[in-house]
Amino acid sequence: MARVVVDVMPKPEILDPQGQAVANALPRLGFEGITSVRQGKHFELEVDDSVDDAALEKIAETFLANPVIEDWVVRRVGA
Amino acid sequence: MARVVVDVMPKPEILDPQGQAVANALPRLGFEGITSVRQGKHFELEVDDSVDDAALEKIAETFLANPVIEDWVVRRVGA
Amino acid sequence: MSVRVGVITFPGTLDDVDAARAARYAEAEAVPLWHGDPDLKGVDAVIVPGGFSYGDYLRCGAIARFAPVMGSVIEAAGKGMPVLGICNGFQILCEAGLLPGALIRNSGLHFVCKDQWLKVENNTTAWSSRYEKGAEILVPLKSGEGGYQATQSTVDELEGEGRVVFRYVGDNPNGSRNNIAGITSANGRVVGLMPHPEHAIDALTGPTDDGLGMFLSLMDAVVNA
Amino acid sequence: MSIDTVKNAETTPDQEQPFRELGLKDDEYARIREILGRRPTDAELAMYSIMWSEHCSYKSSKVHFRHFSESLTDEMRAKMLAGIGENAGVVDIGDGWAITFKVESHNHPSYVEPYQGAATGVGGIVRDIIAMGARPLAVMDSLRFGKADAPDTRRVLPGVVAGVGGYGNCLGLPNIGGEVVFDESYAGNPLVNALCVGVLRVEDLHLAHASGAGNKIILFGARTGLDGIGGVSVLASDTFAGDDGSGKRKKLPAVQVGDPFTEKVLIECCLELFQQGIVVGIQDLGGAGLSCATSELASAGDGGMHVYLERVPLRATGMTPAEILSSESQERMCAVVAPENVDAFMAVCAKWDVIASEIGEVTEGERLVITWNDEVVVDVPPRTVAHEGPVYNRPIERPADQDALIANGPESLARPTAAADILKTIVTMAASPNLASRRWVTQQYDRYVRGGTVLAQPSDAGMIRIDEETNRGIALATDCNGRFTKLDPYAGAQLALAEAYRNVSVSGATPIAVSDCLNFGSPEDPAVMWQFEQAIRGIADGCRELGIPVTGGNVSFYNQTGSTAILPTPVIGVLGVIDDVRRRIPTGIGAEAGETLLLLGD
Ligand SMILES: Nc1ncnc2c1ncn2[C@@H]1O[C@H](COP(=O)(O)OP(=O)(O)O)[C@@H](O)[C@H]1O
Repeated sequence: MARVVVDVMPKPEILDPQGQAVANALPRLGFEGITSVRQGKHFELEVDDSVDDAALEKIAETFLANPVIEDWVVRRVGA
Repeated sequence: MARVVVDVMPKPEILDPQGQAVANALPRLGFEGITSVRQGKHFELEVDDSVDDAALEKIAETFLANPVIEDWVVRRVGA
Repeated sequence: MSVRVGVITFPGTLDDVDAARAARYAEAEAVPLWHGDPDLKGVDAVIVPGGFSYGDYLRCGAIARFAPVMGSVIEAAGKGMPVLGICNGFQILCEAGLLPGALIRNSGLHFVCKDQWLKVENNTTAWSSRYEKGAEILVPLKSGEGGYQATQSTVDELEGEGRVVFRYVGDNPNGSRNNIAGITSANGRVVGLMPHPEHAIDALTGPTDDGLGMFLSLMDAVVNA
Repeated sequence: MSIDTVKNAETTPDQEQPFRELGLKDDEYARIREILGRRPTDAELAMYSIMWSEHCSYKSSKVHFRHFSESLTDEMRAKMLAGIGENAGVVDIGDGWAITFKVESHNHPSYVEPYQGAATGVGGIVRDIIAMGARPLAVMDSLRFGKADAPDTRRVLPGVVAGVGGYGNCLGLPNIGGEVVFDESYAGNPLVNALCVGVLRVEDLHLAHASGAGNKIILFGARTGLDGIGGVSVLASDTFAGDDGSGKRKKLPAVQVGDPFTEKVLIECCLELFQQGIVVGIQDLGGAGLSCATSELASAGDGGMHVYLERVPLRATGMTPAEILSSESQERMCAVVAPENVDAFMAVCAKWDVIASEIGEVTEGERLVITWNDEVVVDVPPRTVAHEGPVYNRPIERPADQDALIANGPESLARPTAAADILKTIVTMAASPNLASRRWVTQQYDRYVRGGTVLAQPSDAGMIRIDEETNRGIALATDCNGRFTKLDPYAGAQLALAEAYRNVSVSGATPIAVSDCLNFGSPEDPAVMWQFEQAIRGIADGCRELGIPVTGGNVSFYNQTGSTAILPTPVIGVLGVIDDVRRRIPTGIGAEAGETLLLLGD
């Protein structure tokens, strides 16, 4: 068994209303010095050892992320 | 300037309908061997060097995460 | 000849009854299609209705687009069958690659339910021929992820080819690029829009009956085909 | 992990049990021992403590419900198919149609976690309606918050509204009305009351009971997890080790996360099951989870029941029987099915991808027996759990300061007389939180879905067409003014009733039934009990006067911060019928020039 993390983020040129809202709210809450916030998704998968990197990449590209608007990163993390 | 990542995940004992929906869909799409999926949020912040770890922790706890149902991890990543 | 319009139900679809009713109001026969069954039952056109297929979990439409019925819809659309995606249906058509771009969270971050004015920009599609170009129609908009987004080149292409079918009038309700409410495929047969024409077919239960024109347009498209 | 079995309980009669931590009084615990003739097992203790809580047993309010039954006339009974005591009231509205509706509170959870609290509040009331055999038609939400500019209101209000919308919109139920009220008494106790209305054919009414020995008990819907068992986790501490090995489960949040998609699929699945006529009895799993569903089904049936707890599909590992019985996991239902129909039942569940498990059967005899891998962990007379809990006649006393409160009338307030001052006052009032536009709220709710909504905001009542052939429809309104009710609970409750009645009438419908949600402070405070008793009498007398029955509702006590109770808030929902929705009367004037304005009443 392995643990895999996939982070999916809106592409830089795509509007990110959620990140924007967080960034705008922070100074109002008294938190200064945060110049930008982007919000995406974080997936944690438990996968059998039979699942190879190519399969993981495929899952991320065809399903977890929408390549039209999102970028993604797949990482295996220590067990 | 520093880059900070905050990952926010539903607590293990809390229902994660989204992760579950993803997990259920994978075999239907022909992806076998994924035994569990949890879905959370991934934030990327650009912060001034003046912002210390305590402030980041506070932002995560009071704003980015909902401590009643979520756990979170704050990490500074290489610039 | 009776025109048969298929209406797909996915787990979590909500506005299928409304889409079927709208088809009947236009005197078509509404044929229920099930997500798990690739059989299109010989229909002349397909409506992918609104709602929350699979709860909108992951991304709106991301799970539904893999349903067996969608394979058949993609194939039929390739041969020119008229397909209409409303709200979640629009999201599914984008995820399935039948229409370009994607729909993201509303810029205001809230679900918005309101009566929305739309301008008809293209009346040459299978679903908009009954309207006058430039006409303004009032139909309900109800969605949380209705912001139309695409790369600049895609938006330029859509605008250049006149493929924006409906545009929001007045304040942009959700942050859509260029106030885009609905678009069409290159051949004008596949149309997707966020607002709900099927909820504007009778002034008793909707703000107007302005939406009926879309279903009547389809009748013309099928009968004249 | 050692499990506390009945056998074990018999041999260790003196083992100490944390009944006080579970909210049971000494005499209540003594009564349980007396009923069982031994000490309860952990699982039994969990069941009794939950089912005998104020929330589930109505122990402080029950005695006052007699005002409702005593005021019933034949006219009021005529159309009532199910009343107080069922999951929701049901009334006959003609043409073979019946309507079921109910208002319920989810106040405390919405304070702890506004989004999920409100969302699961909607989810819970919708399951009550399905459990009557009905298709849910619409929802309404009646909300109360602290002052609009209070910091905590900024946390609670957006979350609650997003939760009501997030869940209801995803289920495809139009939201056809509600209220938003601000008053500082609700600052630490927001009120989130959700109403659901459903429709069924008269012959399809399903009441919750488990009858017919040999019939199977099927649990279907979501898996059972560690949700909302915060209280019961004390049981894990001294008897057996939790799964983290430390001998104690870490404190769990008493918060449930809703999964509206699962509920939507569950609704469709149930409707198909009803249509096939293969459900003998059905019960939703609400706050008290399996404890409630099994004991209520068995108690209302004609036999006993055997449940095999190890067959319950779980979401967490190492759950104990007490935890499984107490879990508040959402989106679950329990059905009673004849053995020959089990396959058909399972096929419908499979079509909708709904997990279903046969967890037991109706038995001869009168006991509810629950086993865990062949060991008996519960063996009780089900009525003692579900229907024969403690009943209290709490002390009642009119507050000493009530007269002073009434005497402090508006006479002493300055009144504007000059035109400019009157204008200014009107503008100030129109902009005040309690009168301002509710669009920020209502715009987050889908009011169109399923195409039957004839009236919704900004109407005084919501209206839904239920029959597209005949255009028959129903109308609903909810109302309450807590400030009036505080001044005079009897008259205030009647004013709420009268207002909801009027709001339904002016839409063109004829009022026929009432559901109420009685939100009050602590029943242990005699002044609160006085308010409560007065309000119930007010409603009962008012209903008799108007000739429409209370068919169901909900009581929410302990809405207070420290010793300060909220304003007494008996929210009244009135249901009306209209034979032809095309004759509805929309709210508003000025549609045509030359309209005549008439003022009726004084
Ligand atoms: N929480 C809510 N949910 C749904 N509808 C609401 C809610 N609050 C108010 N509304 C609707 O908004 C409209 C205006 O509400 P309100 O200002 O309370 O009206 P009124 O003062 O006439 O009772 C009504 O149609 C009411 O049903």
